[in-house]
Amino acid sequence: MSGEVTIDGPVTEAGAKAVAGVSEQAVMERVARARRARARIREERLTMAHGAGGKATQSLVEAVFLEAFHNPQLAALDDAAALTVAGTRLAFTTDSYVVSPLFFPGGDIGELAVNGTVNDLAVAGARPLFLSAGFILEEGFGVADLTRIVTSMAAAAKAADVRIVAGDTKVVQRGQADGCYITTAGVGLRERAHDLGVDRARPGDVVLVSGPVGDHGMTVLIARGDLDLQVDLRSDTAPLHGATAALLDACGAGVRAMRDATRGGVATVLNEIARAAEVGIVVDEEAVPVRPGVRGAAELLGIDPLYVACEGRFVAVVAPDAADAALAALRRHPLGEQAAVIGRVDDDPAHLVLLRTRFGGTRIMDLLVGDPLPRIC
Amino acid sequence: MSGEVTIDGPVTEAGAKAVAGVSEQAVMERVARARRARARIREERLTMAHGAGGKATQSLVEAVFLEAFHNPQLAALDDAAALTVAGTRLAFTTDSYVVSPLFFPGGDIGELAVNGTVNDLAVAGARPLFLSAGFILEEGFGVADLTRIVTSMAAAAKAADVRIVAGDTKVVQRGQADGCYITTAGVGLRERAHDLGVDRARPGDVVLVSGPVGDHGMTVLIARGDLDLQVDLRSDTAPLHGATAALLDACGAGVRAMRDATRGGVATVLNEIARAAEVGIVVDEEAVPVRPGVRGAAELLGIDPLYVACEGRFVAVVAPDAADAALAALRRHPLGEQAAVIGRVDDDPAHLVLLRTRFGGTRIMDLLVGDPLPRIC
Amino acid sequence: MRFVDEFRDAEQARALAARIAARCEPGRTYKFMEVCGGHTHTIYQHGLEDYLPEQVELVHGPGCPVCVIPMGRVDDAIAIARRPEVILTSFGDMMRVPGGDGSFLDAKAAGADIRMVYSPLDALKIARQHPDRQVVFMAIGFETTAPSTAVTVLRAKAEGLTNFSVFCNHVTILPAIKAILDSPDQRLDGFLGPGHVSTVIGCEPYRFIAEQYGKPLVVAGFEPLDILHSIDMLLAQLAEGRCEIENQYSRVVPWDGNPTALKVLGDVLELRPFFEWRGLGFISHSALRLTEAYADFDAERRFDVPGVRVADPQSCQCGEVLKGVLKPWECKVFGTACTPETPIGTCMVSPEGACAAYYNFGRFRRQRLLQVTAR
Amino acid sequence: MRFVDEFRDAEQARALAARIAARCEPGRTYKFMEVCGGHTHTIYQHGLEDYLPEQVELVHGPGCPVCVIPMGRVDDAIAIARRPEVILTSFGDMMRVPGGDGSFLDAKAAGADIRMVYSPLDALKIARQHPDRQVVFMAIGFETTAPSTAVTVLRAKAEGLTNFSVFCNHVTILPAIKAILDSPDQRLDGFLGPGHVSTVIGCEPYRFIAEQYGKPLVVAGFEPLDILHSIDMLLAQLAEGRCEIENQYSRVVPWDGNPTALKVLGDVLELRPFFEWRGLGFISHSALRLTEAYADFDAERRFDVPGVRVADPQSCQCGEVLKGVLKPWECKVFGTACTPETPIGTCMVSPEGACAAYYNFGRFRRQRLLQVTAR
Amino acid sequence: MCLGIPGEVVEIMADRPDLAQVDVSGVRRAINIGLFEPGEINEGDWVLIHVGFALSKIDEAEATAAMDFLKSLGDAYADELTALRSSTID
Amino acid sequence: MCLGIPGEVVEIMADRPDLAQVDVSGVRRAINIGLFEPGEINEGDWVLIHVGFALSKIDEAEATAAMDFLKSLGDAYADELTALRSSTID
Ligand code: SF4
Ligand code: SF4
Ligand SMILES: [Mg+2]
Ligand SMILES: [Mg+2]
Ligand SMILES: [Mg+2]
Ligand SMILES: [Mg+2]
Ligand SMILES: [Mg+2]
Ligand SMILES: [Mg+2]
Ligand SMILES: [Mg+2]
Ligand SMILES: [Mg+2]
Ligand SMILES: [Mg+2]
Ligand SMILES: [Mg+2]
Repeated sequence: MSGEVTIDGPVTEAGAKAVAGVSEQAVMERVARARRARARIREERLTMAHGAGGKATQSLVEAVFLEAFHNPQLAALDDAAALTVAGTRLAFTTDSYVVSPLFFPGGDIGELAVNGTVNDLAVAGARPLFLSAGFILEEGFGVADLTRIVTSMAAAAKAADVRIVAGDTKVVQRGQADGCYITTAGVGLRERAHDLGVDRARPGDVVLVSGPVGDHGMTVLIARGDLDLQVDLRSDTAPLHGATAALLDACGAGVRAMRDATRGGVATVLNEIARAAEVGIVVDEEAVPVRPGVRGAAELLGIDPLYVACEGRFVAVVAPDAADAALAALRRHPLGEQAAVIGRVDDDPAHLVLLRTRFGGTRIMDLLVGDPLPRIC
Repeated sequence: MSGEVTIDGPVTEAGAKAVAGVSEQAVMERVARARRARARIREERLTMAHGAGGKATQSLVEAVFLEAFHNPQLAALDDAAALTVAGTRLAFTTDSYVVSPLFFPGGDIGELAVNGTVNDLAVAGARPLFLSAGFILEEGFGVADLTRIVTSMAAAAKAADVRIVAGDTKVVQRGQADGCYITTAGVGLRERAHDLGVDRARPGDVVLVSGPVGDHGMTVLIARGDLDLQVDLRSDTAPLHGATAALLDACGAGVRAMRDATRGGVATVLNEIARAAEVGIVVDEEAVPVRPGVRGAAELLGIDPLYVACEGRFVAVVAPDAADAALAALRRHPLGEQAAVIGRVDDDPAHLVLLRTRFGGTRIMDLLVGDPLPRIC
Repeated sequence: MRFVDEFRDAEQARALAARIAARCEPGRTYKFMEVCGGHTHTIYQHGLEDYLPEQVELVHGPGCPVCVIPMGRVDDAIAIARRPEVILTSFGDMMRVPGGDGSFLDAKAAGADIRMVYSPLDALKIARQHPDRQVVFMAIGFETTAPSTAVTVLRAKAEGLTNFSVFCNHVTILPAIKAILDSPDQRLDGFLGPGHVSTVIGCEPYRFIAEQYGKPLVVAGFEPLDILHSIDMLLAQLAEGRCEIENQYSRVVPWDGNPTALKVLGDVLELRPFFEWRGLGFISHSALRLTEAYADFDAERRFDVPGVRVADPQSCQCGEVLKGVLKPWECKVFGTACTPETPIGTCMVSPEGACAAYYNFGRFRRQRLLQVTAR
Repeated sequence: MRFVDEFRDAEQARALAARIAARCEPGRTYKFMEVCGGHTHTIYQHGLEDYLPEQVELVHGPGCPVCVIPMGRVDDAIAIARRPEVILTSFGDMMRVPGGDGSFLDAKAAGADIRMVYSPLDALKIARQHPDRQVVFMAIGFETTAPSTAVTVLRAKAEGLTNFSVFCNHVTILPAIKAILDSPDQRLDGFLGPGHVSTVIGCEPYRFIAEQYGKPLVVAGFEPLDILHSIDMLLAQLAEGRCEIENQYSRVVPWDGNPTALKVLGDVLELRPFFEWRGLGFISHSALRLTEAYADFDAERRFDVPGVRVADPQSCQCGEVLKGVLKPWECKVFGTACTPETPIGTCMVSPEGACAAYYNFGRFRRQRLLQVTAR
Repeated sequence: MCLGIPGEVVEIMADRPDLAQVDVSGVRRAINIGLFEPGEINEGDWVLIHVGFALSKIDEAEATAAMDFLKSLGDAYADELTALRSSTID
Repeated sequence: MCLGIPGEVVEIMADRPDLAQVDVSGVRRAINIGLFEPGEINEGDWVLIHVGFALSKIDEAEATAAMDFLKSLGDAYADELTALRSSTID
């Protein structure tokens, strides 16, 4: 396992000299500008990364969708669009659900499709009222499975006090879907006068999360079975309208913004806030609730739980003087018993999320690049 | 090619005797009752027929979706649900688009996804205002194609005077979609006081169609290329809100119902009306406008153009005294130049659509069973 | 459309109808079998019976290629299709035909690679596109369709394709007609002969029907006026005491058929000793298979075909319907348990099938319909 | 988590930081190379440099398996993956590594069947599930990972699998360290030795570093306290004038390594005469391939591997970074043209890569960050 | 049985004399004319198309004869009807 | 390089002695213990897991020694800090 060693590498001095005299600070400021630059999409073809919720998704949304559909409601990239129709303040949102497997501990795609859209309305400060559901079904999909999914949607709709009033069904050739995809859209009523928005975070504000993070994403990843992991975890899927209403009741206009921490997890939501509000956010890693099973699986797979999706947790930004009331209100709600203050908003470094690590160090917590893939290095 | 012939068939007398003494009329009344019976779904797995818009789709919708989601808005199975939120009369609808190929003469999936949902709002008598769009994209899908689709959606939204205010993007593994699926939902304002509904058709009412039928479906079928047919046809995809508004302006409450003749074509829409309103409809085959190219392809493939999808045509049922005004109003609109009265509503035979053939005969025009497949027999 | 619309004229239909009515002797009924499912389809599609007097009764014959396929052959085809290397190609007509354990559509939903084609040549194209797969063409049809299969096999051989084969279910019409004529419970006054089969085999082969069985036959076209005209010709023969083979469809059918097609067919295909027909049972020399020279393209030789035999469902009376002994509505399950969505018998599947045509296009409450539509 | 959380304690970190600061001689700077990308990752993930005085500089070494794969090998793997019969399996780490013409992720999007596995044994499972396909495992990694590949090959042979093979890219750490030590432009004061490689090879093989090159090396664990502790040990050696191989990570690393693993490795794999390292060029006896006895499982023998050689992009300075000559931010394209989303060099791809860690977790405006977070 | 549809031959393919382009109400498709001897089918002919093959060449004289016959019946019937109506009105 | 994570062996699989169930914070997985001689790894042992293999058996005595050493440093530092603070306050 040893032998003569020879080297045939490139000359190195030239490279080293090329940047001589440039300070680290100057370079890093240039890099920071590049970081903030408008996203571009360079690939010719979509990869899985474009759907993972991180930087590639952001590029896709900004470079393709916002570019074409430019209008203020969409550009806000809020969980739900704020509309006013004939004087009535509405919220309107949609999400497509393509989860695999379709059934997992703690839920299924049907429950997810209802709760996810209910939650996007709820975190927009609206009362969820009506949903639509478009089904794309694969030829050969089991009618019993479909019935189970639909029954689960009905139960979730009942629990969330919404009605599914419009629907559509398409069947595609075998091999052109993964069993069942569902797209729900939701209409809610913005009953309260004050507006929420991730661009409303202000330095000094306090950041809360409503419960332990990453349960859903880790449950689903493990339920796929490829990793051969067994763990006693359940998806956190739940309708958040009750918890968000409780928070709004307690703090009123003290609530600046809420966002459910779905694809991309809490870290992604925080980055979205930092970008939209042009603020910095400092998060205390130790304060973020993570269940041991999620932590264990995350360590094994080399994944950071802060990037793992939840389907029944949200991040809230509240004014400094509302922080105590907010935490108390959340903790009184069954879905917020483990709510925690996890950080605060700062004016600098704008656009960035910093993590104060459990170890006492500091690092950037950026948007994810690509999927959170299990890794071995 | 000839030889001794022997027979080894079952005995036939027993069968023949089994029904002796039962009249054709008695049997056919039993059959008519069975026809009207609530749909059941017997298959264990979905087949393409469940997505084709005919009887299997109807069974699926009734046995699975209505069963689970029962509520009056959905049960109406209208093109759009009629909602009232804080006193504002809204319409809400959704459709999923899985057309193949994605680009075809006269349009693409993006234009379709906007127009289709705009049309469901328009035929519900509403002014289309806002759309959401959920994209399910296949890994490997070309960014240039996506951009083309999205640009086309933006143009269609502009033409229909609606805004796309909410969206979502998912990427699924290669081989789990057919490039691009889009689900749009739409919110419209029901500005007029009078309600429309396919259950409002009354004996004596007149049935109109807004233009030549089957262009879209035939164009897409041929564009797939499997049939090696060349024909100068274009999809009829168009936003119908202008034409429906013109009709409503001209006839007011004289308009009983409108429905866009999409999947399943005009024949399916007429059957839906007959079922919902418990009326009979008699259609004059000769009066239905069909372009020669559609007719030729239909004859070649053994398909009836009345079952072929349109994406820019609608059927309207109007009160007898509004018929002339309705036809005139439609013909004045660019999308209704070839509008025609094609039939009338009768009280009997309830639930059925009868076709007075070009040849002068009469037959039932039932819901389609399965896909309209090209056939050789 | 030329050669189509001219034969769908309502005014001329009324004239023919009057002539037909005039020809009917009072108190006598006339029972004609339309051998061909295509005729059945035309009759219902155009509502042709509205033009016929009650005295003239049309009964449906065995000439629907889909309707006569026994369930076991469907199961055999599905067994072939389930092999991972196989792409089974089939006309759209076959997709919903029930075998003992579901249809092609069900098998496709369960994972078998089954594709629709419009022409057997399309199956060949698929074979060229997928050299790593075995492409099997489910051949069905009477003498009309068999020559196309034969040409396709010749082409496959010429191209040296090793991944194409035919699961041959071609049947011949004459033994089926003979079987019906031999059936003791049948009283027919004449036949509407199969127009498109006759383009290939011509009119001579029907002579035995007139000469041995004493029944007139008129080779009939497929437009509604063709059929009325043919009925008029049959009635004329009966009125005049003639019993002949006549050709109403002479614009398309040469008296001697298509000699090139017959030659190709004879080169590539040969009669089987026996073949099972749905409802009719085994009929000798009634179907075709590939000859020894083309054995390489015979799916039955290439694959281990189970040779499934499935008894028709107890309730199924397709046999009686195919022989014209029962009208569709006389079958106990017609329109209730057996519908186009949930066919028990094959006659309910193809739009050419007697039961499906009857159910879909309806003849029931015929007087009532006339009343309604005449308002 | 046991054996993890104990080594992430902030209070003990402060104590170690104080000790480290106290050990530094005023006016002297210390430059230590963490050989291992895992160390780099820990350093940034935990913000460990916040605990280090300015005098102590850590430079990143070549020990990131992903970072050292030359672009040509990625292209070769993609060429194999593009074969229709092949399923290429790979650790998630490799998916975004750019070859000359895109990454595995791009190739997958373009239709190649590339699947992620967590263990080489998962690739074997896929091979069992798909007997009709060829399953190739893209093996990467140092001596830590190579024994797992070896066991997997042994198992494939025992099971008689004929559709499994390994595209072997395993490399060995010692030649790379030697290459760096031989590099004329490098001035290092010591090494943090690769903890997990050492579980296999033990600590003895590093002796030449101390004895021939006069540099101390401490085999270091991967928790942040392990690294601070190891730095403290290196500083102690320097202060005391010692130059030794020490083992900070003794809870995991036996001094003599894992003899069973070494045996398996020696049975199945052998040194290649030469192998190209990204940025470092060809290094002799620095990589492994399957021995003759396991030639049947060698993808390079089973398939016609193009053996692509791709020059690193002009702008790429990964070589300098891997040798510790340049800090990531000193590369001209760092953070602008080269980012984790659009990596030019491999150091930007793996979260272990020096550039990616630097970019993702940031060290910039370090004082400012400390200020902000201390508020 | 056996859907057959008339189409006009608009082109015999030069490179593949067993193929012809046919036109059905403006819809075109290449069909196989291998069930005829070379030269038997020509541009301008009408053929009956079945599963992508020309099965029969339509005999225009026979078609005209049939149409004339049917038309004569129709005309006779129309005259009769007119006569009947006038007689009723009278 | 080479993500390694400690887990506790909770079961050696009876039918596959080269496999063991390990537990990492409540997460279980079967891992391969073929890089050890039979009998070397036993229930209750902690191992370092890498790509589904046990790579090393964790030496608990060494771990305790390391932790004790670190803790002693921490304690000493804490004492020092306390002393420092009191001195400042004074
Ligand atoms: S109703 Fe059904 S079972 Fe009865 S004869 Fe017709 S097809 Fe056969
Ligand atoms: S910035 Fe990119 S190109 Fe430059 S050294 Fe780092 S990885 Fe290589
Ligand atoms: Mg959201
Ligand atoms: Mg949403
Ligand atoms: Mg899925
Ligand atoms: Mg959402
Ligand atoms: Mg719909
Ligand atoms: Mg509609
Ligand atoms: Mg709709
Ligand atoms: Mg498609
Ligand atoms: Mg619609
Ligand atoms: Mg979304």
